[in-house]
Amino acid sequence: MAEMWISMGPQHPMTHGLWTLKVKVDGETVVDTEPDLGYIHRGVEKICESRDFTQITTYCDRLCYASANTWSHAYIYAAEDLLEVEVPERAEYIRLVAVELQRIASHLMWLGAYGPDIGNLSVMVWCLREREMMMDLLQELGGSRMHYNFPRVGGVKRDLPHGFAQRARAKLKLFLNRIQEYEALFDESTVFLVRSQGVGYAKPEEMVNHGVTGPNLRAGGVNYDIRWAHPYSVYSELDWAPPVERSSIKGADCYDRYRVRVEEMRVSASLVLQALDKMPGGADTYHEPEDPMILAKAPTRAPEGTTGAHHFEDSRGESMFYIAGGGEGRGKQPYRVSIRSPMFITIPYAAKCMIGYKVADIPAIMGSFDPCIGETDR
Amino acid sequence: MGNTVSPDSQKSAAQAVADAASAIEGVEAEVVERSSGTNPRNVVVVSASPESWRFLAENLYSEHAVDHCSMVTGIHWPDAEAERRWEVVYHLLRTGVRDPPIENGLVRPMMANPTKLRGASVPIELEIHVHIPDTTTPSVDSVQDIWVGADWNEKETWDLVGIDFDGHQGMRRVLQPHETPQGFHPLQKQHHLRYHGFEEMYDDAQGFMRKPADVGKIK
Amino acid sequence: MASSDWMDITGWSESFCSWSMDNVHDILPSSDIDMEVTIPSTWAWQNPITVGPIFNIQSGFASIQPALESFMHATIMCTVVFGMMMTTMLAIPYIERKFIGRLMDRLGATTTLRSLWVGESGVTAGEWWNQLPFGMGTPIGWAVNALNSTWGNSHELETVSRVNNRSYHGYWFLLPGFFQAFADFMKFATKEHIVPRNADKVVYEVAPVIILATTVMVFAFVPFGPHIYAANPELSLIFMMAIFGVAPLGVFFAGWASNNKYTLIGGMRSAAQLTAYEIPLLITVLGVAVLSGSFNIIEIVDFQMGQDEGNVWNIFLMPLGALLFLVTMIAEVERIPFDMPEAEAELVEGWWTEYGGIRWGLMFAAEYMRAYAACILFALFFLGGWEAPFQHTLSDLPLVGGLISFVFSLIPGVSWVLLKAWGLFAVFVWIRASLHRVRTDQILEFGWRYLLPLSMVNLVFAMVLRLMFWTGEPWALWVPAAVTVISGGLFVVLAIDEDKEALEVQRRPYSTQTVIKASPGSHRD
Amino acid sequence: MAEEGQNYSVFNSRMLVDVVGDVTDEALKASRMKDIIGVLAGRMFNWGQRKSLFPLHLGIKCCALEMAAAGASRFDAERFGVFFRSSPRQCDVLLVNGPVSKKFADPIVRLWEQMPEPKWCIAMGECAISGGPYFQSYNILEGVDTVIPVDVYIPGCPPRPEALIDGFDKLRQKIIRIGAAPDDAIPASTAPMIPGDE
Repeated sequence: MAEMWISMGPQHPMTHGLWTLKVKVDGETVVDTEPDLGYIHRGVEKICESRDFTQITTYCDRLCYASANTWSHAYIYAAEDLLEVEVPERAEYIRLVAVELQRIASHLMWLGAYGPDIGNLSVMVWCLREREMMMDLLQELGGSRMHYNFPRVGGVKRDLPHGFAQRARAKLKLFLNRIQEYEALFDESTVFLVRSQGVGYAKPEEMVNHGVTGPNLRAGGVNYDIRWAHPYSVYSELDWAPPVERSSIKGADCYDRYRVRVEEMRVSASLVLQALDKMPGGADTYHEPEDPMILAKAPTRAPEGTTGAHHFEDSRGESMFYIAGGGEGRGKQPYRVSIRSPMFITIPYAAKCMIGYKVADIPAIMGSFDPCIGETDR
Repeated sequence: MGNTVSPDSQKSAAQAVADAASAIEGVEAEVVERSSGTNPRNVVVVSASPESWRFLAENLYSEHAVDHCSMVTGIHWPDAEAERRWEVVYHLLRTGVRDPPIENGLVRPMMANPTKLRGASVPIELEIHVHIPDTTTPSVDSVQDIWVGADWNEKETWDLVGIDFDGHQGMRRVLQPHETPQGFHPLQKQHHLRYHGFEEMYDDAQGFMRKPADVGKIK
Repeated sequence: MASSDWMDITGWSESFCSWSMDNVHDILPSSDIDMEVTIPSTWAWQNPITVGPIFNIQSGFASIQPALESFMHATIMCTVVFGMMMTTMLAIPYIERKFIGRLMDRLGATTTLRSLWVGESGVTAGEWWNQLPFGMGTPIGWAVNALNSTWGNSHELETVSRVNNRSYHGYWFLLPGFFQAFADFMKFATKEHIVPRNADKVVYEVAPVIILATTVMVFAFVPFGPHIYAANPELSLIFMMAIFGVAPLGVFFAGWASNNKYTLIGGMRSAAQLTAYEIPLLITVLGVAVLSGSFNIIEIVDFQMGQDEGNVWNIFLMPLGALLFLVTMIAEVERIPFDMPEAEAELVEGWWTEYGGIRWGLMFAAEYMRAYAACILFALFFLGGWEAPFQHTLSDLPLVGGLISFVFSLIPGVSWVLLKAWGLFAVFVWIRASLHRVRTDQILEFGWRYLLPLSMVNLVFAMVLRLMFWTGEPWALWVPAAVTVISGGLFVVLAIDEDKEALEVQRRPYSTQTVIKASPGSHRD
Repeated sequence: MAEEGQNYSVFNSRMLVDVVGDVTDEALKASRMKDIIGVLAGRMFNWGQRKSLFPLHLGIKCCALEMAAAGASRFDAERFGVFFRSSPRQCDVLLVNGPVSKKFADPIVRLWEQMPEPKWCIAMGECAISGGPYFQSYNILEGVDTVIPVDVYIPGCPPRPEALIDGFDKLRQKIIRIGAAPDDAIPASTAPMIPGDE
């Protein structure tokens, strides 16, 4: 069979979002790949240069739409670094609850999209059913289903609503034994194991050099995690450890990446439960929105020459914001906002991982890296 | 190992790298302590001249095991003084990630204990500013072959900000449409957002005018 | 002796044809018609010429009457079987949509016919019946208003009309969602027909015809009941299997003709997969034929039902054969987990990406027909066709035996066949909801390396069973019991024989044994 | 009825089909049968079209997740015959659920062309209606109707799955009026139907 280029075009069930993967195919085997991104490039960095610091949070919610909270928090930490603001303890705990719930919702969205990639449609509906539970909790915090605009520079917009802790504990308990349902559907089905094990090898050292971090890296048997390497928030007070998967000799494959994310959901659930128990001032007390317990006074102008940068553990890897202060309005608007998207760097690496495998493995490998195109194209 | 890297071990490691880096001519490095909420963070802030940047990068990669290039940012300072018109900011990380050892056919995962990390294995954070004097074609040496992670970030920086990277293979537009006219780099300060004193769509090959009014269109 | 029940459609149609033909024969004039004309001799020719036949319409008709009867009988039977297949097949998409919806914890389609008069959330099509000429619309208007007042918008109860207003929540007894298949098919019929510009036009049009024709032809040999079949040749099993295997040719044509890379790969995959699974399927079916002693499907079922013949369903005699038949049939009709040719994930829609409108609708229906044929065949070969479960044991019960056997005699055989087929289709849907898609080379490897030898073993086992253990009269009870228990035990031992030690040590129990990656590209090993 | 360069004398099936077609059409029209069939069949096929709207499996941005949530078990869109297909040939509704960038303008027009008639377009979310939060961006078109005609707009960023299902309901209302009797039963205003505003 002559080699031919197939373009898995912008609209394609395999791409979770809009991008094109040009694949050179010899029969059923992939010989060469070339990703083509930029189909939903909205120039968020350019728009942020003419927005105030609070207005930018809404744009950061819409970067990676599957995990809106993690991205708006990543931006807010960088903004607090720029404006030098001390965040009260209780606000940090509330932020941790919001971020970890969002991480579970993001992994559920990934697991739901990974099922149909390999051919099982009922997983998508099950995972979205559980994701609705998480979105209900986040809706109580942020007010809307997907984009919450929840953190503020110096704290959070609102305190936990009444009865939130009790509802959260109930839903997380139900969720923890729902995970066994997914594991039964995935781990005990030989078809899934045969389709995902030994497919898409990636060695940890090579991944770090290629800029791949997060669950994809931890699938290779290394426990590197921004939350403990460059600590932020209150992760040091809680008892947790990033899950690590014992990969195969040739490196992490799709099965390991699936295992790591399922474990990570359990770790995030336990983190939320611990945070609700250890919340200073108790999880059931309620403070008014502007209360100093949850929102510190913060300056709104950043003088010329000041900069703020922060690394953050997003559900897909290491996300980062770099903000140079001193824009228009005497510093009310940033001069330059630069966004590091983990998937913008992982997708080309994942495309290289596919070489040598079958056409049917392309969605399995690409899906296991959990691409989210909103953050990739910014 | 539920807790995190101790700040003082990170500070001493950062100080070691800062001293080694400022030993190179054309490079000044110092450790800045930034507190993000509850945890103090020690960042090695380095400002390097364009000529010394490539040597500094190789030195960091080989001697100090800085194995991860987090981000490359290009900034355009049109009204700064002459030799600081363009700036490229590199964010590098030392992650200390090794391939896990293989014992009797099984991989033993490397579970680093954050509290016991000392010296060269403590993860540190670097922020390197490279200022480029005023030219119409700003360019810096590419580090594509040292950290492959920087490859697509360099492509994006050229695409959006217009700073070129010498020695970069396969430089092309990644985010903007392929038929964007040459020399159009939107993040440069002379371009403004629409409705901020700029009415029509940018000069684009596809000729998209503003949205036609809904006159006479039955919905 | 051949099984039979009161619904003897072939008998009725035969008697009807012969009765009507005899009447026609009697009506025809029986006297000879002498149309002989003698032309007297004239100067041009000497002796007189007689022209024109003497014939008798009735005897002429009598000579062609048997052919006419068989032709009429065949037409009637074909229409009856096709009609029965199409009507009973309507349950298949309904089972698929509803059962997969329930497995996915959701409601599935709830479309009903009510929105014809109720309209969409209060918006109706106005008095559309007034557009009909000659005032024909008024009765429709009355009917619509009557239905509206009982089940529609203008119901006096505010809440009822508000709920009805929504017009898509069907009443439970109206089988909500049953008409979704109708709606889909009617929409397919009204879609524009697009042929890709540089597609191979002739082959593009012929491919759906091949698929549909062969799929419908399969039902010619499938008996729905003891006396409900379109054709019953001596070797009906072989005929049917031959025709069943032709449809993949159409699939390959469709894949090739659409001039689209995805469909080309999809078409090639389906060709490779179906050749890999045709052989184990035929060998398994051969095993059934050997065990039941005949190539005629009706005789196979009679052997399973017959008091004096086998009297044991084949599934208890050949559980391995049943499992093999199920797996190969799923691969044959291309349902998940052997769904590679139209794998949404990487081939957009596989071989039928370029088909839209009625051609795609017909191929969609053809795929359901093939799945339905597979279910009926499984019911006929392994589940004793039109015999009610425990039919004879129940009717031999002391007290209620008589009543039960009376009830069984009332129920026609075709209802048992349909119940078993629909139940089996539910198993197909269950498998579809729980398994992932197997990769193409793994499908082929699984087909050649596991299914083929297993079907050989099954064939040998069937021969041994037939020759050594069968003594002419019904099976001794211990034979099927022993076979089922042994194969059940074997299956349990093999299935859960996890490599315990491997799981503890987290060694990878299932690292793929696929063929070493034929990777001309640079593969980092 | 014959293209140029057609040999009139040669009898071919194309000519026969045309002739027969026209004759029967005239006969049906004369005997008003065409109206009867047209009206009755029209209502049935209209019902068929309304009840099975297949949107294209196209996910641009956040609204794609709300589309997936609408397809999942809590807000089951399949109750109303909405079944996601991934090939444009087999779809009737192009559900645009995100911003259309300049790079995606050509592909989305090609998708629209590949869909067979009768087809509709639903602009879901602010980005598809008017460019949304990115309306000032250098790379985003202000709304999908710069490139393709849109039938139903669903506001919201992202609109809730119920709003999406209500959007399909608005589309069904629009379809039911196709070929309906032009009497006063139909609301006169032809303003765009924004779900949730009345």
